[in-house]
Amino acid sequence: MELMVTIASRNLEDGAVVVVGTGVPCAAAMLAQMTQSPNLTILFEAGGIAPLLPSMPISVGDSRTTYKGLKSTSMAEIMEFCQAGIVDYCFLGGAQIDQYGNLNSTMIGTDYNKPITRFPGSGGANDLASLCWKTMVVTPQNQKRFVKKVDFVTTPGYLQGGNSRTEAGLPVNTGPYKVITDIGVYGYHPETRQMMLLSLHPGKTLDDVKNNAEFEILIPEKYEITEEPTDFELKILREKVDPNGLVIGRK
Amino acid sequence: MELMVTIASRNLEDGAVVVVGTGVPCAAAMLAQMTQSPNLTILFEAGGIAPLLPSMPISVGDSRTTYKGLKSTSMAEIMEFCQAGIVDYCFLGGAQIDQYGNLNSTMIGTDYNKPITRFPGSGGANDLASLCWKTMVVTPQNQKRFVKKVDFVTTPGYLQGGNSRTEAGLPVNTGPYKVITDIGVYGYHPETRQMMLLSLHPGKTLDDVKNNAEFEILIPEKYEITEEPTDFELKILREKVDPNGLVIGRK
Amino acid sequence: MSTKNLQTGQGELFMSPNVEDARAFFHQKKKLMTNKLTSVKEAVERYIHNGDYLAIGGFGGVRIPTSLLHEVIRQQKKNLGFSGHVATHDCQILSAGECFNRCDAAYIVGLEARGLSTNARRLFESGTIQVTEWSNAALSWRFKAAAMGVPFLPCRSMLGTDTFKYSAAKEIECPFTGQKLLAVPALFPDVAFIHVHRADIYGNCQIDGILVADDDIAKASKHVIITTEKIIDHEEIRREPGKTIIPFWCVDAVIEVPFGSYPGNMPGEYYSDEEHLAEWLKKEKNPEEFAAFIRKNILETKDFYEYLQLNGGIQKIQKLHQTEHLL
Amino acid sequence: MSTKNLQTGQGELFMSPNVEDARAFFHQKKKLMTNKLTSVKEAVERYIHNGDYLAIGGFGGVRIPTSLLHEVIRQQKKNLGFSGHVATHDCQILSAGECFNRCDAAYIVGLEARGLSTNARRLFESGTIQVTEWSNAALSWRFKAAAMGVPFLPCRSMLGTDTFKYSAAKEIECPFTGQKLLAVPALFPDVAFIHVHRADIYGNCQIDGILVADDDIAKASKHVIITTEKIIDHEEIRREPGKTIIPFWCVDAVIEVPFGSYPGNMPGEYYSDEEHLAEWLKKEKNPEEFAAFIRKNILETKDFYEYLQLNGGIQKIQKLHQTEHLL
Repeated sequence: MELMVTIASRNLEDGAVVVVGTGVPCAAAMLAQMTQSPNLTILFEAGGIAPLLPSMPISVGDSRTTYKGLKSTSMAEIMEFCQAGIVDYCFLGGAQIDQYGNLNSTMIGTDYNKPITRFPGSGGANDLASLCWKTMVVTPQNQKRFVKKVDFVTTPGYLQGGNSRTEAGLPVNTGPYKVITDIGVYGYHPETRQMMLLSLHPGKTLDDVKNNAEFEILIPEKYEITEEPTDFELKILREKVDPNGLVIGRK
Repeated sequence: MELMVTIASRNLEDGAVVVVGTGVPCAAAMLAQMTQSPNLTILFEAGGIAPLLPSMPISVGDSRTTYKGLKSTSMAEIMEFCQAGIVDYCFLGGAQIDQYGNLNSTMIGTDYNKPITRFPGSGGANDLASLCWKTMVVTPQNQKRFVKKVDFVTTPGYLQGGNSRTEAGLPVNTGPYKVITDIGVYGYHPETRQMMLLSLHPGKTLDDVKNNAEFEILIPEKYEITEEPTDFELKILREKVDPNGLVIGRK
Repeated sequence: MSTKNLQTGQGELFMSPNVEDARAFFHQKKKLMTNKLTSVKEAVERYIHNGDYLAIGGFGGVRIPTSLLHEVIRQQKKNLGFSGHVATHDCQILSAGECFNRCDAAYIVGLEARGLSTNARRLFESGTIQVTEWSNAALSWRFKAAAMGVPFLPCRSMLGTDTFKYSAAKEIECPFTGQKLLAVPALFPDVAFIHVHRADIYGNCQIDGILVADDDIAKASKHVIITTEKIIDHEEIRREPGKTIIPFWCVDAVIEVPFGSYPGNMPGEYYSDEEHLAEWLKKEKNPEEFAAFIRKNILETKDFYEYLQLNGGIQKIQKLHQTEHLL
Repeated sequence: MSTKNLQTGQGELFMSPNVEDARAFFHQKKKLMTNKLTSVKEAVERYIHNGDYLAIGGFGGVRIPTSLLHEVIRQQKKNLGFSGHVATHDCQILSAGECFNRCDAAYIVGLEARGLSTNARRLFESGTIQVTEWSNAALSWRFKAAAMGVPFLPCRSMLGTDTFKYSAAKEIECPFTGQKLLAVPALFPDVAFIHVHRADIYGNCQIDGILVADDDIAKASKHVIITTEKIIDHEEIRREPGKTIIPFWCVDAVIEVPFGSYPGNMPGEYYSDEEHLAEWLKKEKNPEEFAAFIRKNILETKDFYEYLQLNGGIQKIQKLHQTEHLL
């Protein structure tokens, strides 16, 4: 988990704007702010803008999300900032993800009217993935989650691949950017938009990549080995970002 | 002028919501509030809501319009309250008015691209007359103002009469309500929507009505003689509403 | 600029976006500044009828009108509809009472990082609740459309997904750019429950911190019931007009309910009671235990004060106040 | 639900409502909290180019960015476009400099109850200015559409009138109700000038009293230049996040200009200088006298301080402060 949070944080460059939820995304954004990106602007979909987070919020709307913030507002205004093109990154998860980065957080089953398992639904996920420039997903990787076909496309990735996302009317040049799992980091093929290995975590193998996904993940000729968190990153993460181990686990 | 302000004020019943501008409308609303309608809610299109007006504002946006007000907001929100059906009355004027209550405050001339005289344009007039329930016009009456055809329909009255206003897409059951002039008070025929005499001011004649309009004003069999301002109304108007005679004239 | 291939969501549109009807309603609604103080019991009796459609302010576990939601269960209101606009603990309460049969769902059955509600899921998996899907922004914009007095707003969410397919939104083409957009219909709830920091007796309200969608919900809803941490003098409202979020004419009833967002967070006042919220989730795992829990905490309490008392009273609130202020 | 007989305004659409282009612009715009303090002269040199389209905050004679408007004349910027969203004294200043050749007009050439500007009318009657008509609300909603990131908003104004005929709006049919609505296109100005009460050096701004449309204008505009009565510590902004109207990332330049709305009203600070505004109107009646007046007050002053000094300096401001506070 420390590795995943650290990788996520490294993707948030200084001067970027990111919408985060609770948990891993929030920890990653805090870590980025305390390391390479002091000028990272953190938004929360419920209306909090750029707080000086004193600790991890439990809710995307709790009072931590406006603590010494720059502005407190409405959910509509946050979403409109996303729609206007202000927001670089969002972080999402989900019960299922497919090869085009489509996410399911609505239901398991084949009959919408009688789901086997009902999940919360989109929340703001569909909006953020539609409207922000780059969607990052942080998730454990296994065959139950990395599926050929999600039971319900709650949140758009590249839809059916190729140009289908833009053709659906979603903003141009937006879409899934990276998927960070316990096995590796993935991007998407620039044309087919299929998921593609970018780097393998130390100790993991290509078989781990393949055996933990129902669909074929593209393996390019060249891929990297993920850089482990530095001592500095770990120190900040453990001591400042998440001293109670809410995200990275209690010691 | 005192008569016109007083008549206007009498039309504002307790519990009503009115959007006013500077001058006569504001004086009428203040007078109503100090007489029969203590619960009159006064809005200003620039964003002021229900101030305790310490004196007449010079601008629809000046700080008097939020003095001890209930809320200060944006122009969009005021207009949206109108659009949502909250606002009973608006008051308008204009350089020209026709028999259907259409108003011109944009230009005199026949070539839009080269007006003989350019006026300010709609401002909020078109919006208020489109979106509030009842439009009241307070204006001096003469042949130059009461014209067969306005040079430019800045602000909708009943358009071409009959159902044309609703057919144009404007909110149903809205439109011109009364015209208060120095000669009489006019309403509109319930079907044809032509301007129609409701009451004649004391000392004025039907000839005054006719000779001061290019178009035919309907004269019903029964019309009233306008009740003069009471001593109480005049006292409040002169001493409290407009002690400096900005609207009613300096003594 | 063709109009070909424009899709329509197949979900049920529970509430009409007809703005002429809404205008007529708001026209006749009284706009006098009268004393609107009442009790939770009376407000729910008077304004909530079986079958009504409900909007709930706040953010699920933040600034929520808990006392009103409990009373809805206590009075056994049925067949309600509601908008699940980040409905977390509020959805959990209404599910405990099985008070609703339809839902515009953006976020339901979960409590964010805290986990999922077993009982709410059971209900939503039973097939007895009619659900239409939306996103959070879509519901925000549906309230905003209603607040603005227009029958729809265009946006760029939900396109291309099953969330759209099971919504009641429609694709449209922009008259200027020809691009595909999503139109979301105005949502005019029958009743809104909103908890605020401060209100006067006429219903002029101040809210600290995030608004979520409550400014728009108050304007969109036919009736609005306010619970407030504190009643303040009318003069306080007029001292800072820039702070007024909800004006009096939107509001039908005002009830002073101190600590009224408990066990949720009230920004600047008290943090959420995570122990008690965890207890809810734990009890839900056993239907009998949960039923007893709801009896004890809601059905057999006569009001919100008893509920607070049962769960720690003033001392608990003081502790949550300290947590809120990082003490 | 037919699409027959839908009309389009015949006015020129000066600015593209293309949201993809706007998104791309806002994407690449830097969002670092850097010190943005500069001078009026530098800000106008750097951000205003001949031909640019300008939006001006405030309400004509209330909370207006006078110093920037004077500098536009001083630097003889030409062929500007601007949105006449209750443009009163601001329109009068730009007309004095003959700086523009096109205008989205909702309210121009007048000064509300004060009368009409002879000089601005002369310009608008000359046939050299291209004008497209709008209403105040239409322009407000055009800014709001841009701020929201959608290419248009539906509304119910302007229908059936010549104001619509000479606008660039379009009639549409509601996809839900079938009713006729008006679509107004998003307006993304090149530059906005906004005067505020308080800002930090990064451009986080607080405004007291009415906002007019400035929250939306700041989000809609590609570049935003802020003049502020006072620079305040960044910590002050963080002390009350609910008071921030404009966030730093919208803003390109910040200039401290005390009394910067003079001769306009600054809510809570000073009232408008009605004598001086009457002098403008009077001088305009004689073109030669007016040219001399503009030379003396603007062209031959090196900055806004000289203008203030010429018209009564601190003593005048103190008097207007007293008028504002009803003393």
